[in-house]
Amino acid sequence: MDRAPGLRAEGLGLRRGGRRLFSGLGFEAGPGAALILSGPNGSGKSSLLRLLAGLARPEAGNLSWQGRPVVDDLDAYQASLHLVGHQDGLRPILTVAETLRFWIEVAGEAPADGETGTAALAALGLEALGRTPCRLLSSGQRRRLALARLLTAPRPLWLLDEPAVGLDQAALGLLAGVLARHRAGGGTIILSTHQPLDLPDAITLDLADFRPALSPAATADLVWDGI
Amino acid sequence: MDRAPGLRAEGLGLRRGGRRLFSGLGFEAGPGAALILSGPNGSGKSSLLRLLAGLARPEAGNLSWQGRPVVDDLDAYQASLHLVGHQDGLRPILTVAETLRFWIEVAGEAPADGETGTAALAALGLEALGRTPCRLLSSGQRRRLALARLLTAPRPLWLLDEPAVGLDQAALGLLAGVLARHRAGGGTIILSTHQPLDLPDAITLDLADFRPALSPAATADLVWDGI
Amino acid sequence: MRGLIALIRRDLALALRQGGDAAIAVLFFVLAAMLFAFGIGPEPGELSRVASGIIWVTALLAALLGLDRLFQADWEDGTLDILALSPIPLEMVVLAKAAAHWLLAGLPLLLATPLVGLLLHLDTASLPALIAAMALGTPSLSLIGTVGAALTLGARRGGVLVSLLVLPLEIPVLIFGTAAVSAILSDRAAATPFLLLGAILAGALALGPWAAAAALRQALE
Amino acid sequence: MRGLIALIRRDLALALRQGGDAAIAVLFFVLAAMLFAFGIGPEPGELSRVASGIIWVTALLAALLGLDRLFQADWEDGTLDILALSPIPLEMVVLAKAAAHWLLAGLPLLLATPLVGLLLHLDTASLPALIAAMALGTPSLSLIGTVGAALTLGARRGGVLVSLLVLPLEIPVLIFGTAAVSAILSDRAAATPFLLLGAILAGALALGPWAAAAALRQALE
Amino acid sequence: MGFSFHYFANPARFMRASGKVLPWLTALTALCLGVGLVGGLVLAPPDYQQGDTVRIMFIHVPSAWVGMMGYTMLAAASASALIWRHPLAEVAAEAAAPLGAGFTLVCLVTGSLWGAPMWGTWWVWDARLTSVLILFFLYLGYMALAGAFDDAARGRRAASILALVGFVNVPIIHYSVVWWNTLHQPASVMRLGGPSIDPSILWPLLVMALGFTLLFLTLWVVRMRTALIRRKIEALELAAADAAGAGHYRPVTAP
Amino acid sequence: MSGFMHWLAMGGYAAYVWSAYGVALIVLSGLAVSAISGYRASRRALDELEAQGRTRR
Ligand code: HEM
Ligand SMILES: Nc1ncnc2c1ncn2[C@@H]1O[C@H](COP(=O)(O)OP(=O)(O)OP(=O)(O)O)[C@@H](O)[C@H]1O
Ligand SMILES: Nc1ncnc2c1ncn2[C@@H]1O[C@H](COP(=O)(O)OP(=O)(O)OP(=O)(O)O)[C@@H](O)[C@H]1O
Ligand SMILES: [Mg+2]
Ligand SMILES: [Mg+2]
Repeated sequence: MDRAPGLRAEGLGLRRGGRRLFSGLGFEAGPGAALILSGPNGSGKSSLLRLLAGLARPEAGNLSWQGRPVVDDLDAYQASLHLVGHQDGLRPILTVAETLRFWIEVAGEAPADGETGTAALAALGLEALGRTPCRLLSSGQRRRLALARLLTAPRPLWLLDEPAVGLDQAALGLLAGVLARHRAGGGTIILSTHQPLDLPDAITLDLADFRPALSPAATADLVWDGI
Repeated sequence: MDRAPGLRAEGLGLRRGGRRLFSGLGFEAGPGAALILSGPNGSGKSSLLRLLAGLARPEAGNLSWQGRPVVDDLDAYQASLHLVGHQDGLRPILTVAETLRFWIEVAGEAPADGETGTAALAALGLEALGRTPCRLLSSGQRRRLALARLLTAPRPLWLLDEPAVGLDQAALGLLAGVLARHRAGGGTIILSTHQPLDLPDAITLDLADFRPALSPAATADLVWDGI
Repeated sequence: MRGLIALIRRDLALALRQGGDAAIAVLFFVLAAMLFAFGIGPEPGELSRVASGIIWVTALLAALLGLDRLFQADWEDGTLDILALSPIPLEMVVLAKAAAHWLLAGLPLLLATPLVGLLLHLDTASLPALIAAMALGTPSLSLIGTVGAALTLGARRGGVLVSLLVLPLEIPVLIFGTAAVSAILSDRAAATPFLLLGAILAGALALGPWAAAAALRQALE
Repeated sequence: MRGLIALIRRDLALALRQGGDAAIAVLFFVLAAMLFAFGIGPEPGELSRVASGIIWVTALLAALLGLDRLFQADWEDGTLDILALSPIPLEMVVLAKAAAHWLLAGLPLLLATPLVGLLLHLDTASLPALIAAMALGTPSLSLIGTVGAALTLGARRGGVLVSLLVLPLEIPVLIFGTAAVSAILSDRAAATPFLLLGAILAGALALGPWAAAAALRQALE
Repeated sequence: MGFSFHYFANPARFMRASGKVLPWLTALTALCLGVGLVGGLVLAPPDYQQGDTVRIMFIHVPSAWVGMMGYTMLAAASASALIWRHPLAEVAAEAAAPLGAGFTLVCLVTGSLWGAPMWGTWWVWDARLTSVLILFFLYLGYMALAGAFDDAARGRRAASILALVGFVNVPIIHYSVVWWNTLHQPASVMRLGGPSIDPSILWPLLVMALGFTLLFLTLWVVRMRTALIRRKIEALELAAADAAGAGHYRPVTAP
Repeated sequence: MSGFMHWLAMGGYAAYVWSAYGVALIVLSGLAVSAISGYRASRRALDELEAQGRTRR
């Protein structure tokens, strides 16, 4: 295991509620790489992303970042990634600008000046909404704002769970641009999606290939029998 | 405006937080028709769907169902439609089967037997998950379940807000089938979406075309002339 | 009708599955009463004088807790849309909610009152009157609470705002509730407070569902 | 550090924007105290005897309300994920939450105590002791409450469950708090209860954040 | 439904009319209050049993009446606001609440200032005092609720419903002295069979009552005018925001 | 003059009577001041806006 840059997974296995979602999953994603997680509903994309973010423990296998196992220094690893999940972390009463400002300050890297914020908003076409309370945002606007968090602090590794959900054509274009710039800057992107995205030469990882022999449906019943 | 069947809207205008989202919007959707609402994020698709469901009051224009204005008998009208919005109405602790059963009983038409439920589940490929608590569902599984509500009670008018979000290929196929059967049975479908859907000869209504000409708020303060 | 039963059953199922809600409400009731036993000091004399009052107040507060949740979850996850569009009139939905709330936060307290009375050295003579009064009063609390919950739906900081709105409206219940007990003790004409409690309940039944339903319609718009 | 301040500022902004949270918490405090005044009956003598106990209990309950919301919202909308992945250690996050909670639910009560004391005919001699004791006690309440909130995270009906968990832990604060007052009155050696309150605070400061952070990690997995 | 034209026209008409009336209203208010004060503080004789404390009555009772009247107004305005969604009614309700709360507060404070010498205590938990305190909290609740939503319209409607529900308290206040045996005076002015107060005390009381009522009306009109202007400003700012190219919703009450 | 003093004394109840009138004065004039100043402020704001030529159309 020489100091291979980027993220490297070997023989990852994950069990959710007593059911094994996938096993023997491995990949390697270096700087500038984009890895697309595909697979049917319930195949474990979101779970895998949380696992990769170090929020959940794998059942088997190991995960290394910049050649070092992430468990060795979890905090340092987590400080070098962004996770944008299904929930967007918006608070109804706070305005768009305030939300972004809070994210910037918590990320604690960029100075909490307006610039970073406005830049991030502009990058996703939200300039006009700075003073709108999040409660009033439409679904697509919410998604855009959630994605704007990626630009609040420079982090090499981006983990995105279905980033394109609910975005209109214009927003899809903006997103593609943001992702391209991140990769050009040597960043790594791992995302799950069901709809085709404009990601030049991205590797695709189909979780269906790592599904354990026993059909999940069958085990599912076994699991819930106990309850 | 003699007893035209189906849903007919004339000169609809909607105001949100003191601002006009659209005005002069009109359409006619008869039995078997499918109307696709398109438009950029924030153009008012979701708001329009809630308006069509009689949950919000239009600022102007009128809406008639089977040739009768819906306001005449709102309850009867609402009892003849299904609305599936962004929120899926799932409660984390209830199992999939329980949730569906509750919907059936509330809809109050079909007898609360298992059949309707199992049929609905099967139609969206959720058979295996009947006893899974909703808390554990993946985003796509949640969406499938939300859509299963359409089959809990026969209603001629379906209002769907981005039904395809988060669905995998298989689910998209199932959804297309469900929609086709509904139309074949003389049902009407009005849905909003950003991604292409398999809906033969559907009419598309782009909300961008109904943006008010002069600045949305301008109309708002005609009120205050002379103050 | 079947819809109503379904609604109540669902609420009960949710509550009970969520770690025995009823049991917890009762436990809160008992614990709070115990707190007073501590706060006020052990002398039985002191306690028994204030016991019935404390029981009423604790019951009221127990019924208050979690009130803001009554519609919140249904509203956020869209269930309320479904109910509003269902054939069941919204007033009925409210009534079902209130009924479920009483079954979970009112009835158990009623059953626990004798025990709590013991804790607080309540003199046994007044126990029947107290329980009767609570049986008549707690449903009003649930109904009034339902209105408050519906009004603050989507409000910033519903949790505390709802108590601010509901407490003043519930004070009369408390007054007559305690009056009923003391009337029995000082065997004055005990009928009046009970009648007034009944009147309040009637009023709440007539006004509550209407007001709450109106508020819910506002929230959905 | 700037992260911490940002956290506290955000919580305060949220609360205050939400219709004057602090003001409302105080109002609840006053209202509840009023309730007891009714429940217990008009005679000033009765009241003043139990006043300090009632004030402590009401403060405790007021500090309890909305506790379940402390992490709930952040957890449901994913903010907690963001915080867990941020450079700020989770223990610090908890501390910030507790601080914000005290500023909103503890400090205002402290300031309102004189007024409430008036309502309940508290004899003025004991007022300073009471306030001092509360100043020492309420931070512990916030810290303990934070742990409870973290533990009940994910139990949807947290509102009541959290009080069930927290109340027993907070009883000692109540006991020594009231003891401090009565000690002053019966000018016994008043130091001890204050020392004990201080000890509790120290313990809560040492244990609370750690325990809460652990609970949060569980909730996120 | 939708907005008929009178919906738009009326606020402007109100502004014009109220503009004309306001000066006269103000003058009349000042006159009544002046006369009432002289009558109450100087001309009226001390009560044979209550001594000079009876002079507190000349502010206590009118403020009590206006506090109750204010809530009645609030409820009425709220009802019409709910039914017809008329902006003027909404504005009227909003504007009435703080005024009513103020007068009620005066009633409470003067009452307990009167109670100290007469009853020997500042406060007792009897029905009259309690129901007035509840009235005060209802006012506060109305204001808190109205301001508790970031969609102002929704806040207004929710608060209106509360105002209607809370109205049951007003008759309770009036009859509390009848229904419960309390320390507090029974009705001696507003009662069947005419007032039972000595004329020398009655006339200043009535003049003060009129003065307080007029004061309420004057301030009410002023606050309504203010609210209407605020709304126009909001509308203009919205328009400006759009002109600036913000094609989206922007909160009219931005911090 | 003593008559004036006697009047001020309010038959021994001066503290209560005058503080009652004082409180009334403070609260009510507070209401008046807030109402009027609020009106002035919003008027000014509106005039400024219209001075900037911001009108409806
Ligand atoms: C905080 C204490 C008090 C409160 C909240 C209060 C409240 C009220 C209210 C609401 C009214 C109007 C009732 C109606 O017309 O429907 C009233 C009237 C009156 N109050 Fe008080 N009061 C208080 C204390 C007192 C005291 C201490 C006295 C005298 C000893 C007093 C004497 C009167 C009198 C004479 C009236 C006029 C009764 C009538 O003619 O209708 N009040 N008070
Ligand atoms: N209650 C409200 N008050 C004020 N403005 C609102 C409210 N609800 C929504 N809006 C605004 O109305 C606009 C339309 O929202 P809506 O959700 O209908 O858009 P949409 O077409 O569904 O967008 P998307 O495609 O992203 O779902 C948005 O700009 C939103 O900010
Ligand atoms: N906490 C949990 N306990 C038990 N099972 C879980 C838990 N969370 C998720 N699951 C199950 O794990 C499976 C994978 O969930 P996950 O959300 O990762 O799927 P997904 O690939 O993201 O699907 P989708 O494409 O619909 O988002 C689902 O079948 C779900 O039921
Ligand atoms: Mg997923
Ligand atoms: Mg939408």
